[in-house]
Amino acid sequence: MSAAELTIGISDTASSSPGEEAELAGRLWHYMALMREAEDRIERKLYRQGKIVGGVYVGRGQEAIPVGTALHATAEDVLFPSHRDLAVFFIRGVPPGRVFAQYMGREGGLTRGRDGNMHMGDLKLNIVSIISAMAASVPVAAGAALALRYRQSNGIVFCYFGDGATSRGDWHEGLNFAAVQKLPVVFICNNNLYAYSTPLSKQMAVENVADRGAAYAMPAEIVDGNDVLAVHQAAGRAAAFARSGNGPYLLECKTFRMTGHSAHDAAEYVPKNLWEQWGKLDPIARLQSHMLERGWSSEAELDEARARVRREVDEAVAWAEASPFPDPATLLDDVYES
Amino acid sequence: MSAAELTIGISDTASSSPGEEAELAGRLWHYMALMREAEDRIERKLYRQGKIVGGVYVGRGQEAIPVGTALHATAEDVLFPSHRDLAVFFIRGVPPGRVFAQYMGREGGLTRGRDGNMHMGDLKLNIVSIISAMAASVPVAAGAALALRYRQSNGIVFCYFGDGATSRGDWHEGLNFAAVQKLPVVFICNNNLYAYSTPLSKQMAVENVADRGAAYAMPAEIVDGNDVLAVHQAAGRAAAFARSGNGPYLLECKTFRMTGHSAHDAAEYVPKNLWEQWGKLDPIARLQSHMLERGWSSEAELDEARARVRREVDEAVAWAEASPFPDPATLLDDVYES
Amino acid sequence: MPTTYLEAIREGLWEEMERDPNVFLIGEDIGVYGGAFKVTAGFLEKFGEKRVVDTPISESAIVGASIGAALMGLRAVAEMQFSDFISCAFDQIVNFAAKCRYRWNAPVPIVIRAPSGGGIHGGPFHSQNPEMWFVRTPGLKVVAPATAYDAKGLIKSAVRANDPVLFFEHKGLYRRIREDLPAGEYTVPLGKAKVARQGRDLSIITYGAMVWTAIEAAETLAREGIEVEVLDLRTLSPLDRDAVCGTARKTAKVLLLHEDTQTGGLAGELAATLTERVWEHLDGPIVRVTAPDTPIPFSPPLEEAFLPSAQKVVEKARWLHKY
Amino acid sequence: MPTTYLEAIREGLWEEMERDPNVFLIGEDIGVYGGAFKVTAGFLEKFGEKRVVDTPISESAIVGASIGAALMGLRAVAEMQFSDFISCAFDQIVNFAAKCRYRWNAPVPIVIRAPSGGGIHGGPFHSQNPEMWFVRTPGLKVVAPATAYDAKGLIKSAVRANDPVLFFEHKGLYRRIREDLPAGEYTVPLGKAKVARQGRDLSIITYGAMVWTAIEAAETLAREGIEVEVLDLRTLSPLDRDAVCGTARKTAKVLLLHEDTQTGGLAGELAATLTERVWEHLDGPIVRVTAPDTPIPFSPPLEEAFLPSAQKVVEKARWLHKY
Ligand SMILES: Cc1ncc(C[n+]2csc(CCOP(=O)(O)OP(=O)(O)O)c2C)c(N)n1
Ligand SMILES: Cc1ncc(C[n+]2csc(CCOP(=O)(O)OP(=O)(O)O)c2C)c(N)n1
Ligand SMILES: [Mg+2]
Ligand SMILES: [Mg+2]
Repeated sequence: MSAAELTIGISDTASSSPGEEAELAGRLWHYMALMREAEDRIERKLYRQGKIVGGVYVGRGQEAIPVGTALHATAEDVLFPSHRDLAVFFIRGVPPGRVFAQYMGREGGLTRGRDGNMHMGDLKLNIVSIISAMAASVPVAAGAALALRYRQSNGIVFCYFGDGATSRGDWHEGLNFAAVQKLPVVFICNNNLYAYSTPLSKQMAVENVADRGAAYAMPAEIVDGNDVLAVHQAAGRAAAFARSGNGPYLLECKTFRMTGHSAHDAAEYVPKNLWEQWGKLDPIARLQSHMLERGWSSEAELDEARARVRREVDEAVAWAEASPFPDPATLLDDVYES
Repeated sequence: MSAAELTIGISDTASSSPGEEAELAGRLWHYMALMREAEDRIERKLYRQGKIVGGVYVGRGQEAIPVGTALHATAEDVLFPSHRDLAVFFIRGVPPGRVFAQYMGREGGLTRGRDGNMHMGDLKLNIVSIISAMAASVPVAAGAALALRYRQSNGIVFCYFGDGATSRGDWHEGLNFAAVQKLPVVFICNNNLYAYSTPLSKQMAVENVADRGAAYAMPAEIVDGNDVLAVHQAAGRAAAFARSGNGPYLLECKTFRMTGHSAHDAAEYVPKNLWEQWGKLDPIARLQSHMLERGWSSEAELDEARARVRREVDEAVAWAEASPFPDPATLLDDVYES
Repeated sequence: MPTTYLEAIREGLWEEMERDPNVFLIGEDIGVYGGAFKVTAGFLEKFGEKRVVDTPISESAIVGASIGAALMGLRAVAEMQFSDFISCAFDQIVNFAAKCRYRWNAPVPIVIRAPSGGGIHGGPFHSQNPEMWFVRTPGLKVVAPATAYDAKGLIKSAVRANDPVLFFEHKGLYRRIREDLPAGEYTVPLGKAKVARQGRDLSIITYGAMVWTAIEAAETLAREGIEVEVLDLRTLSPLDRDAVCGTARKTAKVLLLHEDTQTGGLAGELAATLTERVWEHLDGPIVRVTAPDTPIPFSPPLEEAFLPSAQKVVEKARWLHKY
Repeated sequence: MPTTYLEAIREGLWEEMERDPNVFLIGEDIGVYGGAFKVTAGFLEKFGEKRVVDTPISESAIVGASIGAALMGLRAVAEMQFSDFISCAFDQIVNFAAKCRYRWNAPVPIVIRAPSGGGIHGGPFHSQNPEMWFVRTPGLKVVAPATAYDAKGLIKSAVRANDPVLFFEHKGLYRRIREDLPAGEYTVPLGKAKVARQGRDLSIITYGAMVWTAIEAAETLAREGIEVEVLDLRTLSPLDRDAVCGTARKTAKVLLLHEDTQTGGLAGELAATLTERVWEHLDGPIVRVTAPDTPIPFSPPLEEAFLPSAQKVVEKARWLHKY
C-alpha cells in the first residue's frame, strides 16, 4: 500500500450505534490532537527554546496508530509503546505534565531525570519502558504475555515498533517465541517507510512487514495507518484474536513520519513528493472531515476542543517547568534494591 | 514433508549422459561413505576408547546434504559447514588425518589443538570455521559473499545450519542483509527435526524452514535431504541462481539425525518409530540400491570401494595418532598478529 | 549420602519452586531433557510445562522473556546452556535488565544460570569465564559459588533477590565435589564473602573452582610453615570489600587468584580496592595468579598450561611470603 | 584552520580509503545521511555504494558481515551509531572476531568505530563507555584517542591492523577540540601511550576525554606548585604497561582517572599492574577518580554529579600529594 493507493476518505466504523460512533470518534480525536499538540510544543517550541534535554522523537502524522490501538487496551493489558507512540501514555492516564517533565529532565518525569524522552514507563499503569536498542522490547513483551497467561489474567500485550526494528535479531527471536508459545501479543508495526534515513528498500527485501508473518505462521494484516477508524477496527480484531488464546497477531500500519527522525534531522533524504502526498493524508484532518460530514461535531465544537487541548498542554508545560531538577544526592539510589 | 511422505526411491539425475551419471554417483557415494566411516570411527570407536578430546557431533544419516551440495562448489566458492557437514572438508581436500587430529586435540588438527571437533576451517581452501553459537556464521557468510562480489569474483557462498539455528537473531539478521543486498549465498538448512532435544514444534510455529523465505522475498525450496541425487540437483539450481547475481537462495533439506545430539546423548526423547522410519531412508543405502539397479556399480565394486574407504580412514587415524600434542610453549602465540 | 554441587543447585531450585508459585524456569532443553547438565531433570514432571519452559535456540528471547515475566510479577530462572552463549543475550542483560530499576523503578527479579569455567576440554566456546562483563555493569549482581553448601544457599537467595542475578556455576565442580548439607532450609546471603581457611601469613582471595586450588596450595604451604588464609568471595557483585580488606589487614600479604584471564579480571578491581583502602597495612606487592590473556584452548596440554594450578599458586605465594 | 577531532577521524578514513581499495565502510545511515554524527558525510559521493554500505538496523549483521568480508581479504570499517548498541553485536565481536586468529590462524582485520562517552545529556543509552567489555576479551584491540592528532593517526593504524580493533570515539570531543594537523600522511602506532604533560610530583594515568580533565586539573595544581604528569594511554588493549610503570617510577604517586564506572574499570587493571611491577617505587596509595557504579543518568545535575571533573581530580591529587 503506497501513499498513492491510500484514499483520503476514512473507514466506516463498525456496526455500533451513531451515538457510540460519535463518542468514539471524539475520543480518538482527542488523544490524537493531544499527542500532536504536546509533540508540536516539544519539537517546535520547547526544543528550540533550549528547554528540552537531549533528543526529541515525535510521531507527527502517525498519531492514529497509538490512538486507534491503545483505546482497546483494558487495565490488565500491558503496553510497550515505541518512540512514536506518545498517545499511549495519555490513554493510560499519565498526566501530560509528567511527560514534559520527562523531556526536561525533571524530577517529575516518569524516570525522575534518570532517562529522557520516550524512554519511560509506569508499572502501575502497565506501560513498560522501551530501552533504546530497537526491538529489544519485543522478547520482553513476549515474556510479559507469558506471565499474563501464567497468572490466568485476561490481559494481552500491545507491542509497538517501527519498520526498521523488524530487521533486528531480537525482533525475530521475540516473534518466534511468541508464535511457538501462542502468546497473547498484538505486534503493532508503524511502517513509516524510513528507519532514520534508511528507506524501506535498504531495510528489507519484502514490500510489507506483514510479509514476515509467514515466518511465524502468524496472522498478519495491513491497515491504512493514517485512518484512525480503520486502525481502531483492525486493532479490535487483532486484540480479540489474541485475547481468545489464538496466539499473537501482527498488525502493520502503513504511515509516514511527517518530520525528521529526530528534532535535529532536517530529513533532506526524503523526496519532496512524499511530504506532499502524505501531508494530504493527515490522520487528524481526515477524522475531522469525517466527523463534520457525519455531523458528529461542528467546526465550533472542534475549535473549542482544540482550545481545551491547548490549555491542557499549557498547564502541563507549566507544571513541568515548576518541577525541580533531580537532587544530585540521589545519584546512587536505586541501582539495586535498598 | 514427513518421513512417511518420503519414498525409498531416489531421484533421477538430470539430463547428463549415463557415463557422467555413474561417475557422479560414484563421487557422491565416496564422500558419503567416507564421512560415515570417519564419523563412525570417531563416535563409536575412538570416543569410546577415550582417544577423542571433548564433544562429538556427527551427521549420521545426513551425509547427502553436505555431499550433494558441496560437490557444486568451485575453488572460488566459500563454504561455512555446520557441525553436521564433515564431508565438506573432505570434498575441499582436507586430508582425513587432519580431521582425526582435530578431534584428538593434536598439533595436526586444523586448529592445532586450539579448538576441537567441527570448529575448524582453512582459509586456503575457502572453508570458514563456525563458532559454537548457532547461526553466528550466517551474517559472516553474508559478509563473505559481499567480499566476493566486491572483488568481482564468480564465487558464491554455501552457508550451512540446522533447523534450530533458524530461531536465532543472527540467522534473521544475516538472511535479511543478504536479501537486501542480493548477495550470492546459498543458505542450506539441514532440517533434522530436532535441535538437541527440542522437536521442531517447540522451535518454530511453521512447518518448514522454507516458510521463512517469505520474510526475505527469498526463493525457498524443500528437498528430500536423504536423496543425494535430489539434493545435488536442487543445490545445482540454487547455486546457479546465486551465481547469476539473482541474490540468495534458501534450500531446506528434510532429514533426520540418526544419532544423539552428541556422543554422550542417548536421545531417549526421540520416539522409537522415527528411528525406524528414517532408518529405512538411509541416504547411502538408497544411493547404493540405485547404483546397483542402474548397473553403475556391482556389489563387488562397492565392497572394494568400502574397503578403500576403510583403509583411508585407518591410515588417517594412524596419522592423527602419530601427530604430537601441541607444545604448551605455544600457548600465547597468535592471539594477535606477531 | 553427601550432595554434589550440581545436586545442591537442583535442590535449591526445587525448594524455591515449591515455596513460590511465581518462580519458573526457562531455557533450552531444560524440560524433557532436563538440561544439558541435567540440573533440571525431573522438574518438568513435577512442575509441568507452565513452570518449565523449553525455548527455541534464542538466548536473547530467553532473557528478554524472563525480564518481561519478571516485570509482571513472576521470578524467572533462565538457563544458558553454556555461559559462553550468554553473549548472545548481552544487550538484554546489560541494557534492559540492568537498568530498569535505576531508570524507572521497575525491579527485574531474574536469575540467569550459566555453567562456566574450564578444565573439561571444552575449548574456547564451552569453557569461558564471562563474569567480568557483568561485574563491570552496574545494576547486575554476580554470584559464583565454590561449594555445594554455598551453591544451594546462594541459588535460593538469588531466586529471592529483587535484582537481576547472574549465577555462574562452575561446570568442573558439578560432580567433582560433594558435602553433607544441613537438613532444613537455609540460605546464604548475596554479597558476603567467607573465609574458607584461616591463616595468618598470607591471604589468597579467590572464587569459584579456584577456591579448591587455593586450598590445595594452602595445604602444601602449611607443610612449609606458611599459614595461608583463603577468602572465598562467593558473590562478585556486589563485592564484599570489607572482607577483602579484612583479610589483607590480617595477613598483610595478598595473592589474588582467578581462573578468568588476567587483563580486566577481578584481580584488578581487588588490587585497586586494596591499595585505596588498606595501603598502609600491606607488607608486599599484591600479586596475581590468573589465566593468561588468550582464548581458552582445547587440547589438554594447552588447557593445562592455561589454567592456574596449585603449583603456580604455591610458587607465587612462596615468593610473596619471603618478600 | 585547525582540524576537529571529528574531522581528523574523517580525514584518516578518507586517506585510508584512497590508499587501499580493499577498505570499505559499513553501518547504519552512513551513506546518504553521512552517519548520525556526519563522520562519513561525502564518502558515498566519493567512493560509491560498493564501498559505503548502508545496512538495516542489525548490529550483529554489521559486525558479522565485516568479519566475513575481512576473512575474504577486505578491510571493513563498521560504524555503531552509538557505542551503546555494540551490545547487540556482542557475540560476533567477542566470540567470532576475537578468536579467529587464535583458533585457526584466520586474521580478522576489522575496525568497529563507536561514538562513546557522556557529557551530552544522552542518558543511559547514548552515553556509555563500553571499553572494558572488550579490554578484558583477548584477541581484540581497543583504542580511545583523546586528541585530533591521535584520532587521525590511530584510525589509520587501526585500518591497517590485521586484528579486530574497537575504536571508541568520544562524542563529547567530536566538535569540542581542534588542532593543526601535519600536512603529510602520518600514523600513530597502536599500543603506545603518550605523556600528554610532563610532571615530577604525581602521575595521572587516563585516556579519552578525561585526558582534558586531567590537564585542566594539572594546570590548577601547577598553580599550587604540584607538577602533575599526565599519561594518555591512547590504546587500552594492548596496554602500554611500560609507559604506565615508567611514569609511576618517575613520580611515585599515581592517580588513575576514567569516565567509565569504577568497579571493573581500567583503573583496576592499572592498579594491579603497578602493584605487581613497581611496588617499591610507590610513595602512596594508588587512588581512583571515576564515575560511580550506576547507569549514566540523563538529567544535567545528575550527569554532572556522575562524571569525573577536574575539581574532583584536584581534590584527590592534593590529598595524594600530601600523603
Ligand atoms: C539497535 C539499535 N541500533 C540503532 C539505533 C539508532 N536508531 C534509533 S531510531 C532508529 C530508526 C528506527 O527506525 P524504525 O524502527 O523504522 O522506527 P521509526 O523511528 O521509523 O519509527 C535508529 C537506527 C537504535 N536505537 N537501536
Ligand atoms: C547460541 C547457542 N545456543 C545454544 C547452543 C547449544 N547447542 C549446540 S547445537 C544445539 C542444537 C542445534 O540444533 P540445530 O540448529 O537444529 O542443528 P542440529 O544439531 O540439529 O544439526 C544447541 C542448542 C549453541 N551452540 N549456540
Ligand atoms: Mg520507520
Ligand atoms: Mg536440527
